[in-house]
Amino acid sequence: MSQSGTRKLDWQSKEMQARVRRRYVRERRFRRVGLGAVIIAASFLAFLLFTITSNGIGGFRRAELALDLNYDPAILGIQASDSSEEAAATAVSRADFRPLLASAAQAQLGDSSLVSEGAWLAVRDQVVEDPSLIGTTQRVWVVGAPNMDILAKGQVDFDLAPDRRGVSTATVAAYRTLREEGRIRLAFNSGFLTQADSTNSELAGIWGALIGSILTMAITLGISFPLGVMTAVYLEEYAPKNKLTDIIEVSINNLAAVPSIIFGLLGLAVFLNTFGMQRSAPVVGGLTLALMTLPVIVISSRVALKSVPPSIRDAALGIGASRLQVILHHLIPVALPGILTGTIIGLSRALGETAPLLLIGMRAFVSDVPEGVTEPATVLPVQIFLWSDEVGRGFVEKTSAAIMVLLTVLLSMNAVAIYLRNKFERRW
Amino acid sequence: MPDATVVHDEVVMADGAKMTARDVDVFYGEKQAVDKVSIDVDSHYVTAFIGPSGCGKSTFLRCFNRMNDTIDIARVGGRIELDGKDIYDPKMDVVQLRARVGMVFQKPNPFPKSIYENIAYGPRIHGLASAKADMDEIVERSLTRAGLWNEVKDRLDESGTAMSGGQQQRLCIARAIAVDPEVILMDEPCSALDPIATARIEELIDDLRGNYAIVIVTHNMQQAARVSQRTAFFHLGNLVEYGGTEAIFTNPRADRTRDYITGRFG
Amino acid sequence: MPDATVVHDEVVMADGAKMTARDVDVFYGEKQAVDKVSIDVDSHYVTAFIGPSGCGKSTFLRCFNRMNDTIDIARVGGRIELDGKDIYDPKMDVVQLRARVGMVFQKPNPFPKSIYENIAYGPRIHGLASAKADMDEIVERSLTRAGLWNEVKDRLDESGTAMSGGQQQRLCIARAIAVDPEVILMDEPCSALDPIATARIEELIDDLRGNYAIVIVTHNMQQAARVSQRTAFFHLGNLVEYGGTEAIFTNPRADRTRDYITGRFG
Amino acid sequence: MSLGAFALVLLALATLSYVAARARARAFKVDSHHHVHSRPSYHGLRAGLTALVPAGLLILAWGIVGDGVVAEQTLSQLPEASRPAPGLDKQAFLNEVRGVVSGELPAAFRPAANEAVPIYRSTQQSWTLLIGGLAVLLALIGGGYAWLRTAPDVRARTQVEMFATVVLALASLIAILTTLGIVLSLLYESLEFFSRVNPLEFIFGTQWSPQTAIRADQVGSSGAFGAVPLFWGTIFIGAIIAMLVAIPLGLMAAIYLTQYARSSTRKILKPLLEILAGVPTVVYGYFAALTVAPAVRDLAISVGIESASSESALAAGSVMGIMIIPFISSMADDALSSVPGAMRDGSFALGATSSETIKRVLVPAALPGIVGGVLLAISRAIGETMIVVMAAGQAANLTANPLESVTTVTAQIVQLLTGDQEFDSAKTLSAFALGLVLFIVTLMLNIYALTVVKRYREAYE
Amino acid sequence: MAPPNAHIVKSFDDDLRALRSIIGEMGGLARSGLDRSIQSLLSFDMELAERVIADDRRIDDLEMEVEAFAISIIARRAPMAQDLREVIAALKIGALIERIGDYGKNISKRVASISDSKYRGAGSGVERMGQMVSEQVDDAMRAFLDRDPYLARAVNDQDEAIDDFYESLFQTLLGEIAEDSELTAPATHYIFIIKNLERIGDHATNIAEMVHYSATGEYLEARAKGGDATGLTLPL
Amino acid sequence: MAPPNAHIVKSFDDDLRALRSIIGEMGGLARSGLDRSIQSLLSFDMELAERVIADDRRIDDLEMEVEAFAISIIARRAPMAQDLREVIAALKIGALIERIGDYGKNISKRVASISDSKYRGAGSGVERMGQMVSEQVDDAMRAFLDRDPYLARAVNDQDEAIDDFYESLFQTLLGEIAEDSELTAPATHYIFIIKNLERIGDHATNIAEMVHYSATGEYLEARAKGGDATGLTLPL
Ligand SMILES: Nc1ncnc2c1ncn2[C@@H]1O[C@H](COP(=O)(O)OP(=O)(O)OP(=O)(O)O)[C@@H](O)[C@H]1O
Ligand SMILES: Nc1ncnc2c1ncn2[C@@H]1O[C@H](COP(=O)(O)OP(=O)(O)OP(=O)(O)O)[C@@H](O)[C@H]1O
Ligand SMILES: [Mg+2]
Ligand SMILES: [Mg+2]
Ligand SMILES: O=P([O-])([O-])[O-]
Repeated sequence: MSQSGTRKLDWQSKEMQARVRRRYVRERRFRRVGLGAVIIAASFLAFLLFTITSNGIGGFRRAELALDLNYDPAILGIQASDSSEEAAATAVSRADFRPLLASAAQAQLGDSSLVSEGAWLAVRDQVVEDPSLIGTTQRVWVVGAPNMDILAKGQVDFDLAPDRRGVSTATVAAYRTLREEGRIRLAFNSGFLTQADSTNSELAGIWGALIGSILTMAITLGISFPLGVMTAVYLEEYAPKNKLTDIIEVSINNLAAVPSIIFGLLGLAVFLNTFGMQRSAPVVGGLTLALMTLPVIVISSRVALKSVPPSIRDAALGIGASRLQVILHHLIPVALPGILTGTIIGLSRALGETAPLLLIGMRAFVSDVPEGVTEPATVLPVQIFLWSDEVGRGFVEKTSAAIMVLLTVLLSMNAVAIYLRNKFERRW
Repeated sequence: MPDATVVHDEVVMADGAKMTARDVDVFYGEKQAVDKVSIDVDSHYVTAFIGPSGCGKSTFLRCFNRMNDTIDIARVGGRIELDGKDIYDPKMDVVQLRARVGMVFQKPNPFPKSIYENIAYGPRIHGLASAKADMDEIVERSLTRAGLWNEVKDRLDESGTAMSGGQQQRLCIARAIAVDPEVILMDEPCSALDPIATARIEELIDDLRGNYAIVIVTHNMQQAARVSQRTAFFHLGNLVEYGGTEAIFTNPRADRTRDYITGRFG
Repeated sequence: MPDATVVHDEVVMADGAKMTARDVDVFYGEKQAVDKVSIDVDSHYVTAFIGPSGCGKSTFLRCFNRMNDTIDIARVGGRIELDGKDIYDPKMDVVQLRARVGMVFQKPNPFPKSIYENIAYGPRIHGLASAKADMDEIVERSLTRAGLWNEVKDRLDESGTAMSGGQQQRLCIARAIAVDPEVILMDEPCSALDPIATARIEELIDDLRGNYAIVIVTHNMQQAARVSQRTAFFHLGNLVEYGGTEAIFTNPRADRTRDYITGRFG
Repeated sequence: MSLGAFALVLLALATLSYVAARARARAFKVDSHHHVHSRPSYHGLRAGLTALVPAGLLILAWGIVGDGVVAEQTLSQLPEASRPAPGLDKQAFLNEVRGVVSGELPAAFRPAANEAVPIYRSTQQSWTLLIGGLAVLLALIGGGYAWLRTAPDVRARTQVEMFATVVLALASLIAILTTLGIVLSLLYESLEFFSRVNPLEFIFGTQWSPQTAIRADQVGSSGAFGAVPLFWGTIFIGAIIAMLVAIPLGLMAAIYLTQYARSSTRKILKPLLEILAGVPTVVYGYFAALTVAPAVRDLAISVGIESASSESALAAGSVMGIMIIPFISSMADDALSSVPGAMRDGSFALGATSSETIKRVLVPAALPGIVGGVLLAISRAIGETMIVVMAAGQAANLTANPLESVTTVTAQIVQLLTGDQEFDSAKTLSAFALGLVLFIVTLMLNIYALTVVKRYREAYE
Repeated sequence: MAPPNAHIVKSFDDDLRALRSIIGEMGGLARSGLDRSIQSLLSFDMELAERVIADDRRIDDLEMEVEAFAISIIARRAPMAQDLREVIAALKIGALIERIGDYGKNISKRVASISDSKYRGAGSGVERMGQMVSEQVDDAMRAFLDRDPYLARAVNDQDEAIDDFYESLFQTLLGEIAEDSELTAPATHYIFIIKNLERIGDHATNIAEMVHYSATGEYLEARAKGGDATGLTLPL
Repeated sequence: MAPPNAHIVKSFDDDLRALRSIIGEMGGLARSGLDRSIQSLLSFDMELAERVIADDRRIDDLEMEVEAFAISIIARRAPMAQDLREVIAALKIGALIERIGDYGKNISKRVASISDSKYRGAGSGVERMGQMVSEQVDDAMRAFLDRDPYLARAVNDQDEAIDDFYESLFQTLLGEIAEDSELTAPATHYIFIIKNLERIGDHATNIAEMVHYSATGEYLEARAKGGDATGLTLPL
């Protein structure tokens, strides 16, 4: 109808119809490919979580054996003279419970190796709690040895030839008897959540690593948050455009993308070698991770500050607010959710970080729960790394269980971040 | 055919004006956005700045309360006085200046706080009210003056951002009024509003004129014609003509002005 | 004092209109944005939709090329026909519909490609040009028609985003023209432009009228008055009055229309 | 009195100055708010800061150097014989002394240390009193001066703001310090390394067996420190295999989520991807080593490739790729969503289908952002450590066979620095040289990628 | 609160009100000018006639004012619909009233010439016609001030009566001249005077027409433009 | 490209041009009506007179059109400055030309009455005056079409000559009536005719005034409103 000299578009023509149909086919294909990508990513996640969980769920339970223990002061080497309470306590804590258990196990189970090598520790703690037990005989559930654990959890493949099962036929027989007698049970592995590392898989716990992580994160947060926010505020609100601020800007952006292991090298060279700080200490780990987290916080804070519409700034300046007032009264409050979100994300990344900490020695075997930021400690991811290297069969499920704990913490942090972001997301 | 000289109506360049600008230049880096502009702004008058996009209206307006300070690359030359005092004197305190020369922006920009807090913020930072009762009074007075009190008096603690565009803009005007300014600058205050809201704001400006010197930048010539008593026409950073609004719109003297207001620009 | 019934000028509801809307409702979720609107749109006429903010002008406009489909919660009821065919028929192909019913948006939105590619994009996806020469011709013709050819012919491979706002908007119009539409919808096409650029677009619309049915939404009553031959006034989702532009602006029949265009809305 | 107590006193003094100066400022005769420069609280803040800052700095400085000074003085007061030898011995000695002084240890093991305890204690006490007193004096002078100088024409607000600016500017210097720290420490150790090993050897050599260097006679011997296999391994895993997995999946996922998914679907799927990003690398590493690598090997063997190792580039690379998906998809998501929605509408309004719009308008428009994102992802992948440490192996093979074990720069750094270290050995130092290379490469990638992304963002602002 | 039909921008209402009030004042002046001119004619009151002539200046000034004001309103307010019609009507009504004022002045100017002569005959007819016309003008102005289209239509309808009256007076006067050539000059003046009155009636009708248009947007059916009587029915 | 002084929106120029051309047409019609009415009077051509009367309807219609069009332009274009002045001027000039047309018609209407009588005396004076006035109208229209303020001023200045001419003709006619009472009726018609011509001259002057205002934005110094000659200088 319109353009002289050109054909009028005929949408009904065969060609055009076919063309439109082809375009729709391509459309659907493209869409399916997209969906496929998301599904692949999601199913990988599901697979990962499933594997970890199915491997790790057992780590939260352990086999326990019932023993009738006679707390004979003689075997324990406690003299009657230690009658005063204080003296008794000292005596108990010095007493050697190992023979007590060993003999009881030998007598009642026929094999002292069925009981964990460290089972006596719990018994001792019990007695320390309640010295009146001394001299009495009690039935006590003690931690079983690793082979009891795998038998109780049904992890032994009886289809295999006996010599390839990893447990001797004798042990299996002993286990069966115990089970018939009701002297064996699978119980919640409280030690896993309350104890530190151990060379015995059945006794190893993550509490020490968790505390290490918490201490490290406290240092990280304490340093990177204020510095990060202040830097962001300076760069967004004050920094004049000059070489120095350009350098700051470039440094920050790059630091955010520098591999974490480089920070490990920095920590090693500066904090340990130059400042001579304590190896393996949360304070060093915290400082190292703080430097690593700082740019993340700076960047997300800057984004949050930037996303405060300039009109708010203008509005405040326009009625005579000073710069600092604009920042404190308007920008920070509005940007805070964004800043917090960024901080949590930075922190959760730090919490999952392993490599730099390996370099500053936080891979040391620490069987005590750390009590200060200068004491040797390890952190959860490093603990996971260490356990993953252990050959002991029980450590596989411990590793996965530790991962479950770590993921739970991380996921809840992320959930908080997402919640914050959604709740305060502002549409201007 | 650009005219060589500025057409200045003497009437509107009287002595003792509230604010005077003399030979004001503004550069953004190397680029000159405002070129030797002189103008007087008087109390009880609405002065409108009109001109095509990019002619420097906003830039020039923002010189009057030194909002250009916030732009790194902006440099202002010439002399602007408020009550005879040079506002670009290093001894002049910007914070005070901005309290005395209020500003209303193109897009309504209430703080994301309650209506009450929006108004109370300025008086609070300037310490204008010592007691809650004083503050209440300031808030009520400012809102009343901005013609908003009846609409919002029952929901003072609702958020200022939850109002309609026109109400938000009136809130912003109320906020500017609350610190008791002497001059109010408005940069296209109605360009984001529909005709009804625009009419309300125009009505308000007309009302306020009694107490303040008002300067308004607008793209909308009809609006300048409706709302102002004096109009300045800018083109390419120059002030082309400045005079009584009626004269400008019925019988402009400069060719460029005529061409612009009659829609004849090449 | 809302009037009970729509005032419809019969002249503008003739048979054989290019597009007809009958009893169109639009809901956003639970909220009704357009309520039983019937209107005819004819070739060779510019039809303007006016009304206060939020009255549903844009929503209704976007029904004509089913752009509302892209909003999840939007539901359209009633019947809209293009050349007598229901465009909401499941058999109607949106791709084709949108090629026949072009649209120009409030903010100029050229693609971040060269000027040439901006124009060529539509014809290319629809396979309108088989050879480069054909395409060149389409590009030249569209730009010429949009009054842009002389300004840009020497820089067709510069980016479309590097032009002034008014040029960008004309580029967008040229882009819409390039796929040879029959109807062109424009949603406040000048609201981001200054008076000069606005005048240029208005001039262009007037030019284009000869070949297309044009529907324009505008906030600016003067613009509707200047540019259109027919005007529809919407209020609160209702069509209040639809008739010849001159009649609407000199002698509207409905009280609400009169109150709106004379600035009397309470 | 301890230093902490003095700090409390300082705080109290600062508060007092604040209150006093504010009260004084309140009493100014004010005729109109336009004529006072600063509000009373600013005068208060100014006084408080004047009281607090110099004194606080003094205490802080003492906190840093104090222990050293006290220790030196203590040692110098000890008889010659009881002084520990310099070095580690001295450190241990002082640790014991401090342990006893702080009450952590009941008693020191060395008699000399026990001897030093009272000296240490008294030295510390007198220093603390001196410094603390000085600080309090400073605070008094500062606060008092500020209070006296509180006058209507004092620009207290300007001064407080100035102070805040300086503090903020100082904070922002930390970033530069960190970068400098990294560069200097890496350079320092690397130079040390290159003084022993020819840099050309390091960069172009194809043999990597640092273990052999432990034997003194082989230090720097040719072939031991040729890092090419590491560089190759890094690129092979990080820039090739991982990207082959991550780019298509990440990009398509982003496209699907931003352009196709309904908002309800998106609400579920997007956090899922974010979870993927939140999983620590050690978990991926564990997963790769425990599950993926054996599966890859079994698969390879089942199709007849007997040589397949249980640590393979493929396993590490593909898991790394999965790990990078959310990174790429979120960069692509950002890039796509910063293309104004108007572009999309513009294309739809011309009758384009979604995929046409995406392929011809959105992706090209977002391309710089996407490319920048991919470069950042590569940078991230080649700096990734734990997955390769756990799943790629330690064998420095120069091979293009994805089923073989290869090693990477980062894996070697960890390997080299987590054994028993002698800090002077070329083996240990080589880790820093590797770190330096890694740093430089990622730095360049980042700078380039970030400029691309930045320029892109600005295009739409 | 503002009256229901007020503009949001009150000063627009003020403008329109001011415009109307100028017109109102003009109308008042013109009518009083007319009345006084007739009075001066009847009583040969030269002083009064002089005053009427002097006062007409004021009407002229007001008309200039109306014109300038209307232009200013159009420029500043871009009025639409009813408002626009009102401004345009004001502009035209202003010109019409100015003409009415002129005719009044013209009558007054003739008083001197007539009073010098001996002729006194036409008095009662002119008085009667003056009354009719004055009422016509009054009605037209009332219609304007009340925006009353019905009254406007009534004014329009009355015009015929005035024309008829003019016709008969005209004949009488012609007859008198024919009888007594002495009377030529004064009777000619009287002829002009009644012609003026007839024209005033026409202008009042025109005002009514504009009022009707302004109020309703529609013109009165037959706009009898320039339908001035010529006295053609006179028998020659 | 568009002419240098064109509007960006060309249809605005089209509107203004259309408005001017209607006015131009009206002016042409009015002038030709005037010329033909004088001609019909001189040659007692009744047919021509009838045609003039009939053709005036067209002028009336055009005036309505001008008014409606001007209002439409104001409503649609919100003209400013020069454009606004031009529209307003057109509105007023339209009304003035309509009056000129009416006067022409009125002259034609009187032809029949005069031709019936024996009186033929006033012919040459009326012809001369008609010529003067016609030129005046022509100049005014040219000034309008060329937007020529100088010509407009010249038109204004010429008006006095017409008034003087009217004065002398008026005296002559009065004298003739006094001499011969038979001539009362036709001479009275002639008096009206020259009065009409004088009024046409006035209106042409008013047109020139509006032209000057439209072109320059300023009024001519002494706007001699309603300065119609009364013939007062006649000796009684
Ligand atoms: N922050 C800035 N940096 C650099 N140049 C600027 C800046 N702000 C404005 N300019 C330039 O200065 C000139 C004047 O701009 P200004 O905003 O004052 O114009 P305006 O008349 O207000 O235009 P508009 O009507 O579009 O608001 C323009 O050329 C603009 O590009
Ligand atoms: N995407 C959406 N989702 C929900 N509600 C919407 C959406 N878009 C518009 N609305 C609502 O529908 C109503 C009509 O909106 P619409 O945008 O059509 O109005 P409009 O007349 O074009 O207004 P304006 O002049 O401000 O553009 C409004 O109340 C608006 O809030
Ligand atoms: Mg601006
Ligand atoms: Mg809209
Ligand atoms: O008022 P008129 O002289 O034109 O009749």
